[in-house]
Amino acid sequence: MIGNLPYVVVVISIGLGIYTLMFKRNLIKIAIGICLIENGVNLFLITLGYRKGAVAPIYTYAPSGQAMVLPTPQALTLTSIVIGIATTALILSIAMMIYKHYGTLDTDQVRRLKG
Amino acid sequence: MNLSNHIPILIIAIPLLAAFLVPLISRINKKATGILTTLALSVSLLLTIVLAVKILTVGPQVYVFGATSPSLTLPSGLKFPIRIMFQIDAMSIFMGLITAVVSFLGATYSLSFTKKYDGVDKYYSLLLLLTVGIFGMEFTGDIFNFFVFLEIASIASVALISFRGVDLGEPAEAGFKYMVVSSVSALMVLFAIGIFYGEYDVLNIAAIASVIKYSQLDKIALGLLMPVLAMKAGAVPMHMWTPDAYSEAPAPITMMLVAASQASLYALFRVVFSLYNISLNTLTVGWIIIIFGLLSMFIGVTMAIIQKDIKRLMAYHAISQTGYMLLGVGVGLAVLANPEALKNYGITAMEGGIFHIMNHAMYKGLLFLTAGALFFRTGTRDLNKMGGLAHYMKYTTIFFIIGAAAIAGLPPFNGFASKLLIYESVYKFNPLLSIIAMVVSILTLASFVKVFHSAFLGPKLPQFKEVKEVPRSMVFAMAVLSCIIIFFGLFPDLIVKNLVHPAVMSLIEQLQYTGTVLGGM
Amino acid sequence: MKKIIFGLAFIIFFSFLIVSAINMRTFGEPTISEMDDYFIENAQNETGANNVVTSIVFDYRGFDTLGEATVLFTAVVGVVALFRGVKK
Amino acid sequence: MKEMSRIIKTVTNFVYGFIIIFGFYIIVHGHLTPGGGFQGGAVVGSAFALLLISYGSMNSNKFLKEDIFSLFEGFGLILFIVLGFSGLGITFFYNFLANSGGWFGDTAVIGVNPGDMNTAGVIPLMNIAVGLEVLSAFGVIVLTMARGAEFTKKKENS
Repeated sequence: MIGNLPYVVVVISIGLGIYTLMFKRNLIKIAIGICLIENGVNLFLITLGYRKGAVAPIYTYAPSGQAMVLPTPQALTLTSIVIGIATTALILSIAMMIYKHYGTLDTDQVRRLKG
Repeated sequence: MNLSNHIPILIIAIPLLAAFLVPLISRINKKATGILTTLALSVSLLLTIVLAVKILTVGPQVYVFGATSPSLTLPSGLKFPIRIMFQIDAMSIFMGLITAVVSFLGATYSLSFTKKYDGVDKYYSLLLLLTVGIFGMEFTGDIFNFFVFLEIASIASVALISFRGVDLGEPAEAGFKYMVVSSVSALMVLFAIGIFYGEYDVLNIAAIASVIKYSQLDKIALGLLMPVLAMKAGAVPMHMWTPDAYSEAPAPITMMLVAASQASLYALFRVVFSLYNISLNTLTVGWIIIIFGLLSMFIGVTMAIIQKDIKRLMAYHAISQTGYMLLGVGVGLAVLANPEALKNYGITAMEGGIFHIMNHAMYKGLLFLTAGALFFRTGTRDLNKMGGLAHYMKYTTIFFIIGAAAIAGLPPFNGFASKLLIYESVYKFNPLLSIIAMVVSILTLASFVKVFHSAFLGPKLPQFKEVKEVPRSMVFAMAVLSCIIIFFGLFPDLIVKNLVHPAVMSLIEQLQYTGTVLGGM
Repeated sequence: MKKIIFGLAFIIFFSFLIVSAINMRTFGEPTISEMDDYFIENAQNETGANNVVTSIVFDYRGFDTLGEATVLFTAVVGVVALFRGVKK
Repeated sequence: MKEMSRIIKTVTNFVYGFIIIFGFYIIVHGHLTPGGGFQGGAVVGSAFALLLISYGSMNSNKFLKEDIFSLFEGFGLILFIVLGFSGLGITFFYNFLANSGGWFGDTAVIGVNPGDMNTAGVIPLMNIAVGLEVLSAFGVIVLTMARGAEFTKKKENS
């Protein structure tokens, strides 16, 4: 169990994000919740690639003879971080636009679309 | 250099290059952007048709990026692929044809429809990117690549849904909802990818399928992937974004959103059939999909009847029609482990479900385009404010009748052909399901009769005196869709035999899917 | 009522995550690493780059990177389109 | 956004050049050291954000031009996809320059080595293209959102 502690951190981060999405009523808080989930997932990917006592997979001036960590999760995480930036930028812009039209960020008051 | 080997990538790369060029072109000439978009998408449509002919005659195609040859999946003695690849079989190209037709017609329709908008270059750029995203989701054979294209498609659709958000609050609100839904679902897909990667250390779908063990973790991955993809497809317990997004987007974009949600549906089928296949407890999972389908059919149509907004009404019908596809394919999945029942009625049910995907894209696209035409001329979407429009808009009226008859499943239109396949095969599985499907169909007809009556019939209204027929490019797009609907309705056997049946077989036979990548097994 | 449904969904989802965390392989000891070992051994030879991660990002999975750049471009176009009516 | 105090502006004047140079170093050395187009582009983008917040959105319009950024963005993306296309003689995204002896075509020393700039084929070129795209994308996003924030605030007061 103690070996799996990093996964537990991942789970807590994702769980907090989902909690924020479900129970908070502020658009900015919802955006923060999405960022929390995203960070949890990125952390999960990076965690998968770790190998005990290994060095970064770069040959320039690397200490010779040591194992290297798995490189693929790092590439995947890089991709997903950039995608996360794009998502966050768009979601914040839309929140700003909603604030401009409705004058509030409360989801209970931002509800013209119903039924 | 033999270009015919590179068709799979050209289908995606040409619209992508055009999307990058459009902002630069608009600095020189604003009007050229629309023409460039239409041109790029028509090239893409032609290439898709060529590729479809090739796949249906020769067999599944593979395209490996960056390898020394496009079909070299396993370089020198490896047992697993290391590069990203496109893996296009009959099912993928079936979806690809839908996307190509819909995106080309959407761009043509937009030529006139976007006259009132400013910032048209951004609109066209996003439209091209949305097309690229949908194509990529359907063609890719790599699970992480699927995630990337899912994000492209969802970010582009969010930007297009909230495109009118500068002046109005509702589009921004719908865009926010869709953004939250799609980013959460994409992140859950990424989590499932992480689980697969941690367990098997491969990212290729076929390679995962060949080693999958259906352990506890695989069950959790399925439990994450299935609801999330069903949510993106607009099935009922998680359908809250669909009416908002469909009704607030511009009409051509709504048509493309239908194709985008069908790409998620395709991904759901791909996960269930090609990734897990027989290792699943197929009866349970099949029934889960059938229940999703039943709920979607029934709740969708009942919510549609009470709507006043024409596009919102059609959006609820889109949910209800998604139920038919889930029902047909769910029945096929439930009997997958039972060869006799599969041969008896399972394959027919799946043919009905898959054929319904294409039919739905065509007639629902046509209906959304007619709604867009009404909005273009009258400036309202409220059914209570419309009336007597048949006097002014003759072509639009005819197209609406064709679309409404097709969605209600009247012969000789295409909706009838696929619904009949579903009814007769589902009846053998469980008569009750078939009866529910028929009742929903009747309710659909009732709802569209109401729309027709309140929008088109009645006396001439004074406020619509200036209304006239929509411009030529919009009529062209609607006419092409009507022709496709009538053609499919008149010759359903031809389509089912040549397009739908190979698609169904490529879903069912998992060994063929993995064998394309990993060699004969 | 809505809160109860949301709470139930949240609990189910959270238990999913907990179960997956417990079942995951031990941290720091990958059981299968065939694909990554191939990259570590051959990336320098095949692409000539010292940085294995860069050679994956731009060579082995270069198409992903094109998609990623496209996502960023899409977001930029979306943001600019959203604020297009706003003058300086 | 208002401009900030004189101390911050002076420090910004001093620092932003170094940040930009560091970002370009990361971009160009992407195939040898940790980093690459995205990371370096993000560093340069942060220098633009620093300039924007210390000078305020009104004043920084004089030296940060959205038009030029969007031009560079399109240019970087087109360079990237053209590099992909130019491998089309073999496959899309084929690394046609690696180990060819020409530009960036030296054969790398296998194993641990001090690094040679002239290796890795199209990877350095792609790094530059992506770096250009990312830094200008960051510039456009930051500037546009600052402009939008100004606008929403005005609405609030009136």
